[in-house]
Amino acid sequence: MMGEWALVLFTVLSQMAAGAFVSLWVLDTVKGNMKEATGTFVSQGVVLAMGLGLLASLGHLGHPLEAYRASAHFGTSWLSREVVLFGLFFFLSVVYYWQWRTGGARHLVGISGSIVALMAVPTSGMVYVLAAIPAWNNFGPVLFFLLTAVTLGPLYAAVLLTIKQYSLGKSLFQFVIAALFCSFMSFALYLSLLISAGDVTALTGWNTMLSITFWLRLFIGWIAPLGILGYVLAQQQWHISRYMILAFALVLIGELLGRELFYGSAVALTMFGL
Amino acid sequence: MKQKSVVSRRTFLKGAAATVATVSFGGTFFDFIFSGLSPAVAAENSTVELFRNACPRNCYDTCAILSTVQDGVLKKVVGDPASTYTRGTLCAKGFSYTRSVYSPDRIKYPMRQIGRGSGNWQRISWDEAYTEIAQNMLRLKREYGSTLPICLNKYSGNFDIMHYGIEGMLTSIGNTTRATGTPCWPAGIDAQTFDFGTIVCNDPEDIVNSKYLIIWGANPAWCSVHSMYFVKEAQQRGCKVVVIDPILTQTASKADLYIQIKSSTDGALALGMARYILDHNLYDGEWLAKNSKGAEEFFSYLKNNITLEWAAEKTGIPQHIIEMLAREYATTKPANIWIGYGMQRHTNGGQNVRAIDALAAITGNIGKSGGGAQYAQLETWGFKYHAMSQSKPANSGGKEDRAININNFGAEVLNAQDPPIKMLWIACRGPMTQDPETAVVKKAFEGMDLVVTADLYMTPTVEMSDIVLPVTTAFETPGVNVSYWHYWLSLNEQAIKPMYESKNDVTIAMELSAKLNELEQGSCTFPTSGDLQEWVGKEFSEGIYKQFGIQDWQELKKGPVKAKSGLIAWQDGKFRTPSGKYELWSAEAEKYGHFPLPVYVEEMQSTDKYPLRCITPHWKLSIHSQFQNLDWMAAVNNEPHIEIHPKVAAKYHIKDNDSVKMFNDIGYITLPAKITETVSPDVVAVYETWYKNKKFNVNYTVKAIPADMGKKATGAPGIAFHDNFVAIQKM
Amino acid sequence: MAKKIGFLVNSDRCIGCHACELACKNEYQQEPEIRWRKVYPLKEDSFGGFAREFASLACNHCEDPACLKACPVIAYTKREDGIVMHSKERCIGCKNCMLACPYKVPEFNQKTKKVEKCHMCAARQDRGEKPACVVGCPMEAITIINVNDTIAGAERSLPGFPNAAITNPTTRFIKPVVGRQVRRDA
Amino acid sequence: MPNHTFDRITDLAKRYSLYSLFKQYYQGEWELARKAAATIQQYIPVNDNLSFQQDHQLDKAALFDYNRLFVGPGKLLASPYESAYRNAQGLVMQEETLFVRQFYLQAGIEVSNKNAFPDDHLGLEFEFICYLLAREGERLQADDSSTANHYAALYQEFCQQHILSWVYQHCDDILTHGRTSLCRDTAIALVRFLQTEEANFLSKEEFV
Repeated sequence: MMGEWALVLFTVLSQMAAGAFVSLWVLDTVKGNMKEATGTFVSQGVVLAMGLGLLASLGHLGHPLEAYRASAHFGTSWLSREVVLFGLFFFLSVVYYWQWRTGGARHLVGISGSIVALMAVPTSGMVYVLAAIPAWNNFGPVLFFLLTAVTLGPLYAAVLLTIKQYSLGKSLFQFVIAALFCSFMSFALYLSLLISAGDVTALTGWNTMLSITFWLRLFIGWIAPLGILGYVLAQQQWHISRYMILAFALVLIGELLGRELFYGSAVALTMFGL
Repeated sequence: MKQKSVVSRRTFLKGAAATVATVSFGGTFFDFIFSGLSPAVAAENSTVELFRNACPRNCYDTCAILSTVQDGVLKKVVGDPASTYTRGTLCAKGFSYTRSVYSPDRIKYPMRQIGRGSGNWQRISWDEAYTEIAQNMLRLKREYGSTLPICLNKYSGNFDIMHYGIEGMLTSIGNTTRATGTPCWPAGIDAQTFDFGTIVCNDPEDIVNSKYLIIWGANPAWCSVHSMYFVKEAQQRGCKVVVIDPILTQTASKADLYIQIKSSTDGALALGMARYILDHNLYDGEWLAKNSKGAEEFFSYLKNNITLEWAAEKTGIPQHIIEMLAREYATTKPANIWIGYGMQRHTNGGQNVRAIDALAAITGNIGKSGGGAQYAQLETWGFKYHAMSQSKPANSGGKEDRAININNFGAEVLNAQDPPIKMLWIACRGPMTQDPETAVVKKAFEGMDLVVTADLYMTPTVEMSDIVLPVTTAFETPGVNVSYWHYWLSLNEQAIKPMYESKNDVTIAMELSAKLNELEQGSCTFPTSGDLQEWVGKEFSEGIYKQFGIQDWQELKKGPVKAKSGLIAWQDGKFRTPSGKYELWSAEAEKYGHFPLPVYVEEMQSTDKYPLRCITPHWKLSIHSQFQNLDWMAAVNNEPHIEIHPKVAAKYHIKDNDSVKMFNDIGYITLPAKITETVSPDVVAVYETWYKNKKFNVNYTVKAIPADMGKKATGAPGIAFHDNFVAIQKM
Repeated sequence: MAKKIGFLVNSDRCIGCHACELACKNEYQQEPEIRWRKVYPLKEDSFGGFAREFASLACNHCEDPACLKACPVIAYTKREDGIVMHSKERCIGCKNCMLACPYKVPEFNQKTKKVEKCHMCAARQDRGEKPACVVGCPMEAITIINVNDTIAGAERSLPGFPNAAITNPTTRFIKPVVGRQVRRDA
Repeated sequence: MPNHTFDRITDLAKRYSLYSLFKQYYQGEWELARKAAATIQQYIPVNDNLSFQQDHQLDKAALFDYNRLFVGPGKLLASPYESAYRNAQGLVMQEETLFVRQFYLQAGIEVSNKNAFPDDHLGLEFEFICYLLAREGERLQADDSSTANHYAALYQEFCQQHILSWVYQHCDDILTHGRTSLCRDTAIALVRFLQTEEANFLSKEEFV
């Protein structure tokens, strides 16, 4: 229905940035052994991803230069809330990066950034929960946006960390595998719900099932990375960085395809069958 | 190609400068002389004016229009509230006029095609166009001793009274050949001419007084939108509206009772009803005795030849329904029948209309408000036809004009002998889209020395012409319009200047006459000058002034006016038949080779090879080849379709929107299917219109089969458009 | 309580002639693909028997408009009389309202890169005139009503019209009545 | 007269002569248009092998090509009206045509057969430019540089607001639909000429 490249990029990149920020903060507080250079690098990656996302979102607007006004309707518009929260998150991620760089007290910014991130992603999902589009008028958008953050975020953080020779523990791998598996299962559940719901919603379900993008997304986004990470865990070779980079690349492509599917296949309520 | 390689300024100009010096421009560097522009006259502030216009199209409603013009630009059009028939509204087509006047596709200049059909056009001046046309006309006159080789094909593209000046132009050069007759309604006119003496209908606003209204083979919801308001009003006042039509049309969808009769068997239904009325003594013997001739013969025909079982079998309508219909019609007074034009486009169309007229007669429903057998009226057309009535030059040769049948145009042009037809003048007409047997028409065009077409757009007819002359729309030229249905008279003022180099058809006649006389003095009697407004004024007759209760036509600038009298057909009981009575028995009909009585004539049947009847009614978003080419219409719909019954579709494995090929022995079309229950299993419906960038023309499959009547009143029989039998297959 | 106005679409009177749609375009001379009012064909068998029925719909000026809620720049405002106005100046062309509206009313204008929709001819109504579609309809099938009045036969929906509970549209419908039909389906 | 003014006048004269050639090409009858095209292609060498020479002998083909692109009677393949590129369906006499009319009015100019010939025809727009350049030249010769600069500013504004916003696309259409090199080469010449004018505006802005 609305295969908008700008929104696909914005949502996937912003969720990735949010997930990475939280991962970084968790590792930093739980482990606490991260060198400032590594932290700076990772937080810089987060800022970059978020910045790119915001830039991409302008491509979707008829009048990008006036995007700043999009926060005006915070009261009722989920889109305004998304703009405010991700704007705030972006600001906090910059501050967090600055504190990493200058060795400042980053703990408070870390917590507040993570909280804002965890609020921003579902908010972004809520924009699409619309009665006018039955296929989206459910838990789907919020859940899948969160799952993107939870799978892609840690992977992105992990890649940045391995570049800085930070030794990743097993727990991160287990976490990502669990997240990927959860994402796969919930999409399967969501799809079956759609198809059984009938008329317009079912149409969306079938649109999804019958499109090549879905099958590509299935292999690239879930099966391949799960296979690789499973192998890495089995061989206990989580320190070898190229597996991590490969997994990240696959999940990134998978998420982009999945989001394209999300926008492309949804069928709105029809007017008298038209 | 838009590579942005910026040649640096210096190198470029150095190159150019070298050559500039060699070629001088004469005078100083800046001897600027205006060609298209000029110093602005005092910048007057923005002016908004309202003009009275009238829609001159071939349509029952002929709406009065109010155009808003700002600084000489037409901004919008609305219906003129002054008319109680159109009540301040237009229709979808009327509202799109701004897109027609300012369409980028309008033909702007006279152009000459080098190689007919080649697509290679050359712009010529009006003078060059007139010169070539005049030289051709004079050459033909010399070669053949008369101007009969010149043939005019003009009909309903513009029914503005001034446009009869086109016929006048041809008359003014001598005896010429004329495509005579009309593809539209001739059989019905002849039928009512035999019955009543001519066609007269009640004022459609009188429909509200009917208590029983049968709309028989007409679809006003598409073709006379404003009449439907009065049909609805009648319904609200308790009138029962019955629609009889082979197709469940838009009008049928609004009926209290819809009867899906087998196409072309309407006469059988009418005669069946008449028989019932006779048997149950429901006829108006007194009215018949006083006003009709031939009642006994008609009744004996009914008794001996017509049974209700036969009528039911013939029409596919259950007998009890025919009986109910006859009883209700005969006993509810006043009862009104509206006879449609589609219904008479059959090989037995005229006879069917006579049978239906007979129903109105035997029940005494004639000459009454709310009653009658409505078909059409030409009572309000009593103009002087000043522009048309010209005198023939003395030496023009030939005895009189030669008529060929407009409904078999291609074949008759090809077969015309001594003299053969060598030149065509096409105006207000599109033979290549509207005529049957398009291939034959194309062959006729190819055999011409010169084809001149006056038109607004690049139609298939213009593609087959040598010279195209750009003409004005209704908003660019004065005129006057009346309707063949309602009783209003509307002036058409010139709201804006003619666009580009377009001219009114009368201006073309005047200027061509000037050129003809320049080349050969006295070869054309058409006046060579005159103000178009004055031409309009000269069209008005005393009769019109009396009928509409005005002293001078300028009063129409204050708004349209309605006829003051004659609003109920035949109220005075004076029928214009030889006997002065309603003629159930018509000697005149016999004279023209028809049965004197409205007997039933067998309808054309489908064949095994071509089992489906293809009915080609008007399309709701166009009038023949007009309007559907406009962008606003294309935004609503830009695709023809063929309506097929689900049972038939299933038999050919056709699903909704599948591409279907419809064909018979003379042609085929391919178009998407629309599966619908609104057609019967033995009928498919394809609506005739012209899509500007589609190779769609349903007339590829239509043969030039003549309707039974039309010769007496219109000079040639009609076309049995709906006796077109086809087969379909999934593409 | 202020008079709330809305469209009454009488599909029994409507003959699907598209005059309303073109009257609107003629009034505002829009680009072809911009259709503030559209005449929708209804399913043939929705009202018993088979018939060509239509519903002419523009903006439904809803009681709680989804477009107004979704718009991030507050380009939509609902007037006292109920008309939902769209501000061309504020709109940034984010098309969120196009997603949110269950009736696909807001349209994206490629030239202005903004959304636009029917405003029930607010300016005309303020001048005491009726909207162009109401004046242009030959069958008087579209009228402006006070939504609080009870009108005989007026319903909140038609078969195929998206669920009115979502945004509570002010448009009211009168169902077409299909007469007796003697058809030859054998 | 200081020589930099002299330079400006000769430069102006060259541009004026080219614009009036393009005006004739778009506005003149076919004979005039053909001559103008030939002269243009001498000034702005389009392609080295001077292929346009023999092409002009195929007069008829070039004529039909010219009419199919700009004149009619069918749908114009490279419509010479600004509105064809500025509103979706290319309707004339809408706001696009009237914007051009406003601009002409600013300079005290209007179309002589107003409302019959749409103001935004390329032939008329080029004529308007010739008018502006002629007035600029004439004012320079009378040493009244302030008015001259006013006309130069009007010319630049008209070019940027109107000509440059659609004529490239127009030339693109000519190159896609044009069959003969006469029309195609003139289009290439027009693009090159306008590109130098555009560059001229940019360079002027830099040091002003």
